[in-house]
Amino acid sequence: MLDIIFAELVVAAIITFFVREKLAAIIAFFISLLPLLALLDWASNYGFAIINLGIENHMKIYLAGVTLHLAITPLSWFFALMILPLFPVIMLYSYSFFKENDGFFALMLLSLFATFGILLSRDMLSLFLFWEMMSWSSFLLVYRSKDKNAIMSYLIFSVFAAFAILFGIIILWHENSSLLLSDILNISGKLGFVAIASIITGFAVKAVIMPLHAWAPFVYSKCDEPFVAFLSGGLSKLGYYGIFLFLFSLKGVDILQNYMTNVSWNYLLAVFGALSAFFATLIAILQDDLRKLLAYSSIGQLGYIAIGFGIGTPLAITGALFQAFNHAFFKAILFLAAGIVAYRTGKWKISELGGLAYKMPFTFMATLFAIFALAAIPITSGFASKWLLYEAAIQQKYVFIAPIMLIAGVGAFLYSFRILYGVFLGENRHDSVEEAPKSMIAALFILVLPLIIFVVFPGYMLDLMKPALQAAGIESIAHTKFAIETSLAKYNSIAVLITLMVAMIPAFVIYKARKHRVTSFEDNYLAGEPYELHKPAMHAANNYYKPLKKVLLPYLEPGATYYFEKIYNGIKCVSNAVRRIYTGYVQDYAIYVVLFLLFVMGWLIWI
Amino acid sequence: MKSIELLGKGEEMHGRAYIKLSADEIEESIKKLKENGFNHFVMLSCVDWLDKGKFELVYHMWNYEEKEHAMLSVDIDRNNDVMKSMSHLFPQIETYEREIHEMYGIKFEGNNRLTPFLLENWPHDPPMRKDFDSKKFVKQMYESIPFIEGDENEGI
Amino acid sequence: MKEYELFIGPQHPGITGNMMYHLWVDGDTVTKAECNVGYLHRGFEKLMESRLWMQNIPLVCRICVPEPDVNEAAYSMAVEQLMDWEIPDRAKYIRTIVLELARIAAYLMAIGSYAGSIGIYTLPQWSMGDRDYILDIFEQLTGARVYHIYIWPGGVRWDMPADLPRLIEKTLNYIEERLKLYDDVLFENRVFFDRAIGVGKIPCNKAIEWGVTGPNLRACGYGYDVRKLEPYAAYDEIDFDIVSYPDLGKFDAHEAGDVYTRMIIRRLEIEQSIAIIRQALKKMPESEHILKHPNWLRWKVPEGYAFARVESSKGEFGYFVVSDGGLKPVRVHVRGPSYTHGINVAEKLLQGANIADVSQILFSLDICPPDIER
Amino acid sequence: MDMIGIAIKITILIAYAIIGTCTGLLFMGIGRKIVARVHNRVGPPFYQNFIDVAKLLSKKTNISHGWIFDLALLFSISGILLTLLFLPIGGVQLLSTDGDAFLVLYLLAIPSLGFALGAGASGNPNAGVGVMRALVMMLSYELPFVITLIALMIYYDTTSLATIVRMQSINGIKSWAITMPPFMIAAFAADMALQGMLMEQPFDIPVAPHEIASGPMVEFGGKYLGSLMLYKAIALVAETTLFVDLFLGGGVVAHGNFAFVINFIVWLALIFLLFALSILIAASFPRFRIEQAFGFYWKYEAIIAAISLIWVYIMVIK
Amino acid sequence: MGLHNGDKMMRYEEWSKLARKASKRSLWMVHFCTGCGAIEMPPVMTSRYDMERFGIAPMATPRQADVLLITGYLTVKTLRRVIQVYEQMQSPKYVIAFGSCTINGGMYWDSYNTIKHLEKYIPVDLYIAGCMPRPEGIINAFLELMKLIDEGKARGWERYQKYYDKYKENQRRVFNFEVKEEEKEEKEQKREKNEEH
Repeated sequence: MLDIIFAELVVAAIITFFVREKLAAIIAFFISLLPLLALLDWASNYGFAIINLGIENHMKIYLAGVTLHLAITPLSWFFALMILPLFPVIMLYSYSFFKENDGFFALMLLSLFATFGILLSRDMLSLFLFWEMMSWSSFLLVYRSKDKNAIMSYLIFSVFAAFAILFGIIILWHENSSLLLSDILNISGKLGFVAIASIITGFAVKAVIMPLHAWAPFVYSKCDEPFVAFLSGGLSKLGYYGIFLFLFSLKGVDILQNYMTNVSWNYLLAVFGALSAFFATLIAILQDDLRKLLAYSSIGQLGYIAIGFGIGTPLAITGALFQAFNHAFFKAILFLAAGIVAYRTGKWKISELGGLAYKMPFTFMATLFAIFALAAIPITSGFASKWLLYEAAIQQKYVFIAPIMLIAGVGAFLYSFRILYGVFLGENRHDSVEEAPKSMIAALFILVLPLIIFVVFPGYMLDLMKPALQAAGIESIAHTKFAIETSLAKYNSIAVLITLMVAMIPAFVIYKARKHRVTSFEDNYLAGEPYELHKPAMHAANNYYKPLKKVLLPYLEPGATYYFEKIYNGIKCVSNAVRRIYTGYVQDYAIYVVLFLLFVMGWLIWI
Repeated sequence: MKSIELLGKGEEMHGRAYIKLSADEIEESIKKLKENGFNHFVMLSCVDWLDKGKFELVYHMWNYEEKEHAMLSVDIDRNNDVMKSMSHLFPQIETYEREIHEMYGIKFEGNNRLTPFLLENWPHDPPMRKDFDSKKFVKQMYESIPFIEGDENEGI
Repeated sequence: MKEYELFIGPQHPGITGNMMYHLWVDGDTVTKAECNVGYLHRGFEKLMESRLWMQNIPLVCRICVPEPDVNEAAYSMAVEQLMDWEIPDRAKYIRTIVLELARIAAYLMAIGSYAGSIGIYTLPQWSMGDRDYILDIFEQLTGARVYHIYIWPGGVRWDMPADLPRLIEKTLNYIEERLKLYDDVLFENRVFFDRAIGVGKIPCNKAIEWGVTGPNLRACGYGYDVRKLEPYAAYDEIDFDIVSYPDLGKFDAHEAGDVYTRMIIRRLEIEQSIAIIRQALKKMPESEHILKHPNWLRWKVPEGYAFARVESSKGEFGYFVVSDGGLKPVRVHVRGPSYTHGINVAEKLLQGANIADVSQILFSLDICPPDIER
Repeated sequence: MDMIGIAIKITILIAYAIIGTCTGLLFMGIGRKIVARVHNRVGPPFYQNFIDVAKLLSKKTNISHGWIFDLALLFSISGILLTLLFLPIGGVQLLSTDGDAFLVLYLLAIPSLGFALGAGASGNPNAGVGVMRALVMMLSYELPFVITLIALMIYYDTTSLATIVRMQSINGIKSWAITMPPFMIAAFAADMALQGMLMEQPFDIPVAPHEIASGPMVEFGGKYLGSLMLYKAIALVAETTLFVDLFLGGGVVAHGNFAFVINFIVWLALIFLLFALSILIAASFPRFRIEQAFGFYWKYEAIIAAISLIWVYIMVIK
Repeated sequence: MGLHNGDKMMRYEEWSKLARKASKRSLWMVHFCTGCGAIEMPPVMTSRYDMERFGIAPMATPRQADVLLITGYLTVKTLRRVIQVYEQMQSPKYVIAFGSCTINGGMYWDSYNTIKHLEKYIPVDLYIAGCMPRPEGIINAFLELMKLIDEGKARGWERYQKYYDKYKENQRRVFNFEVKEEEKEEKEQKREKNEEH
């Protein structure tokens, strides 16, 4: 069945390249539902409790003399559940987003193909092949942005990631002489350490952990919104999939720890995650470009997942996976809503927007909900994941990371209100703007659903990830349908929700007791001045957090500029070099790969 | 007195120098006084001499060191009420000229901020002119507006 | 559009009366400020042209509400110049006492409202209450709390009651005691230093050219005071030192011309005024309190131009009076200190200021809109 | 749980919500009285705030700026009541066993976010700036506060407020956290954070009337302002109770059958003392600029809190 | 009283007495110094006379306030702002006018820029005589206003709604600008909306 899906994906990708945009969107939408159906089929046939698949369950594809092993594992099942639903939603959204068919749908389907492949691959060769296919199809999508910085930075970081992963894979293959993932456990010592570390670094690029994040702000802020929604919601999760796979499912963390016992590698990852969460949040607060703000917010929120993986206790990993799931959805909503705003107004600067909430009520509502999730307000599932992570940090007495996480959580309020106020509230400057097309709204609200479901039933989410955790030998934490219990405290979502509803009653009584009159925007407090005399501009969104900027910039700027200058210069140098090396001929690339392989082999033989 | 010596004319009036100048001399004189210690510009007054048919502009300057007050007076024709702006010499002259423009209708060439200052939506004659009859205006403008006649039981 | 527009006033807690500043703000920094006045324009100058010389006394005091006596004094002095009158010595001393009391009252009000503008509401409560004791003195002396109509051309309206000096002394002692509390709450408060030092700086080399006068000028380091420059009333017989910038007594001097220095100067001048009143009470001679007046209804003032200036709590108050020898003045032009402070100076100081500081800059300049627009 | 149990619990919850509201309004009135005495004046009657709220809620005209503006009213009251009910009050565990300190922290954000939305929806720049200041204040005071919170959490090895209160009440006053030297420091930092939470001087920056004409509440009138006052009243109780729960053992001094009466009175006295302290500080300080407040919290207060955290960490590790 | 005035009066009667009691003991005034009478407001508000005893407090914006104090003469320019503020206030709202200048122009009877009779432009609930009124007078006025509210006699805001056209016409005349026909209709509609609530 899987091979049929693969085949259909490829065929559809080719077809969609040639048809009109609406038709392409429809085809793409239905085709992108296929992998989801396959997942459901799998779930109904085998259930979720499969812990470790034997090799006999693998689907084998023989390709030019090598065998590719594919199979759905509980881990890939969970991640597929997180990433794959984004595709049909994005196709639905793109139905009215694109004015002409210039290959977006075909490339998205290729990405879907690659994503599916990555999740299914059970050996390192297929993992690498699909990973590269993903990188290149997404690179072509980035290439559509025609922004030099975005293209070059994405290319360079992708290539770096690819070589890092390849490097690790070659070492593993050299040591084990097996490409099967399940054989990695046999390796140890220095080489194992180098291999695992290098693979993790490679995945960390896509997972945008702080020092390797430099590509993300460029790419996120310049590409088409539907693609960025996938990039931030889906692709980054694939990075974390890789990290989880190698660290926990394949026990890479033991390999790391056994080699260097005096350094806590976990803690290092957590620190990197905390730094991304903290600094990216602070930088996001100061952004004016909506997309850049969301990009840094993504980096910050993804940092929490890294923290969770870094802390490494069952509680933390559960929280991290939960956070990954939430993030996939709410960040996709936010990017898609940003796309709607730009689609209707053609503007990206928060300071130039304003007052769209009454014009686009549904977009606003979806955004508001996503922001609740992002800010971890306890009426969305965003809270449960953050809560688990905080609990985990306290449980492990991580006194450095816990405050940073919490304060980054508060920082999230700041930038989310920036979006709300700057874009949706305040003075309306766009009289002719209408609500977004129905397909776009539908796309947003489909994504809202899981956030609602899992706030009422956070236990279901833990059930969903239980097989994946069990497969990695991580015990699941105690929970019921509504409540999660840790050794430190208990979180009962239904108590919160019901009390909120009850508490709404007095509020509602007060609200209804007296009639109110809705007045126009012009009838506003202007210190007594009549509006029509001055017709003042009243949107305070430009430089909104200027006081904070004044305080923070002296501290943030040196580090950031230094780092980014290095990156810029690096990009410039490398891009010149790359232009010479990446000539555009496939043969050349093949030669490079062969040369690289030879180099690594030589190095391995030499040591 | 120093200012009289500097400008070579003028008389003393109640302890202050009163110097009559022509419209062309005024800029040079203010500059000269400013360079010689009269660095505090007190105010710019305008007097409407209706019977003589002229406006008199009085530039008051003060010297902190010599403790001397100089009044530089310029007459301009009431029918041709145009004057060169001095606002580049002292910043506050701009405001005085705005007020005089509004109250007497004198136009100051070179002052580009002659926007409404104290009055808003004023379509009538400049009010400080002697021929503007305030009492008549009040009668026409305010007294003609009727009281609101309503049921005495409501309000008050 | 990068900036948004804010209106400070006319209906705003952070404005010093009925006027308006139209601010263009980027983030929290004012990029442009425009003063908009005229909300209190009653056309005094026009009214005075149609009233008798004596009838104008009740009018002029309405020009500066917090400190009305300076107007009466300046107008009377201008008329006295035209008439070539020398007023009796006792009247001079009474005028000194009245003007200084009014100055204390105005300073208490200024300090109180400034304190309110940076959010300490205890001090306004105290200082306004204490100011009321000075108004009580006025009530005993003149019969009115605010508009006294006491200083007339030729002297003062009636003599000081015999028991008033005791009450004045008592009130002054009380206020001196209270000043220590004010120091604790505001002038020696760390947060006040944080807020006020270096904020709203008038560039010292420009101060005179911009027409800054009074305490604001003294805060820039120029020890100029009309009481010394052109002594009026009894100030030439009274011994006092001008408080100016680097020498701030028990307070530390920080930056010239900023909000902090301006407020400290005001605070110190209260003590100075108290000392002046005490001296004046001690030195007060016995004599007539007013010259003999001609019949008010047929009182013609000789032709001429007169200018009288007094030092008010806000700065230099000047009256330019032109007479053609008639029953009514041809022109009375009032130079209010706020005319320059409120418009040119404030517009320049507000540019680049933080919106949190707008109000305190305005209050520290002690702008009083009625003397701008009259 | 049987139906009767649920009914009893709901009754208690409603009772506590009403008590919380009334206590808050009463304290605000008494606070006004105290401040008035500092000001040398008589001050309003202690029940003045009840009258004010009644008047605001009975206004005939209520001006709204659309449905987002109305969210302010709905979210503020419901959110703050929710927070109150998740706090142990005088040792009585209402719903606090179903949540913990992190939940309370985030629940406290619901009404603030609601008000921020309402204020933003009015479109007034003063409101926009006011909300900006409120959010920056939040970022400022939360840092020392969460650090002290974490110090408590790792010391008691729990995040549950209920457990923290229980462990502090084992020996009455002697086991209150504030009796321990590291937590004395922490309590100081947390009290300063509380000053920011209560928005009293020197941290009343978000509602500074002289600067931004009372900031977020610029367009609030009638029932909207009334709900804001109710919110403030309950928030006062909730925030001081949070402090009491964390450092003063939730006011629990007695155990036994009718101990809850004593505990309740002690709790009431303690939150009143905290509130009185905060308004007395407010009466004697001007307000900071927002960046100064940020610097104050992130430099001095955060360091003080961090010292206590490190101290506690060393204690726990040993 | 007022049965013939229809629905509104009836509704007013239904208004609970408690609400009136509450609104009388909690009068919040707009912070607006329209004229020189404002100089006596600080003493009234502060420690000597302490207005807060009666629940009177200054408020920053008209939305929050119940009482508008016209502290003295009004220039035409200020009148426009006063009307803006008055219309932004939420009813029930009350107007107290200070000093003789609001009654008949006072000493500015011949000034070209001050309006002479305030009640031609907005309804006034209470006048305080004098120039300027003493703090005791101001406090007394507030107490009088409380009495009026209690008796249900302070109903200037209803008067304003009822004679909206006439007030608007007077205001228009004093502001010196002609209102076009369409705008008039627009205002008509706005007023109707106003009255619905």
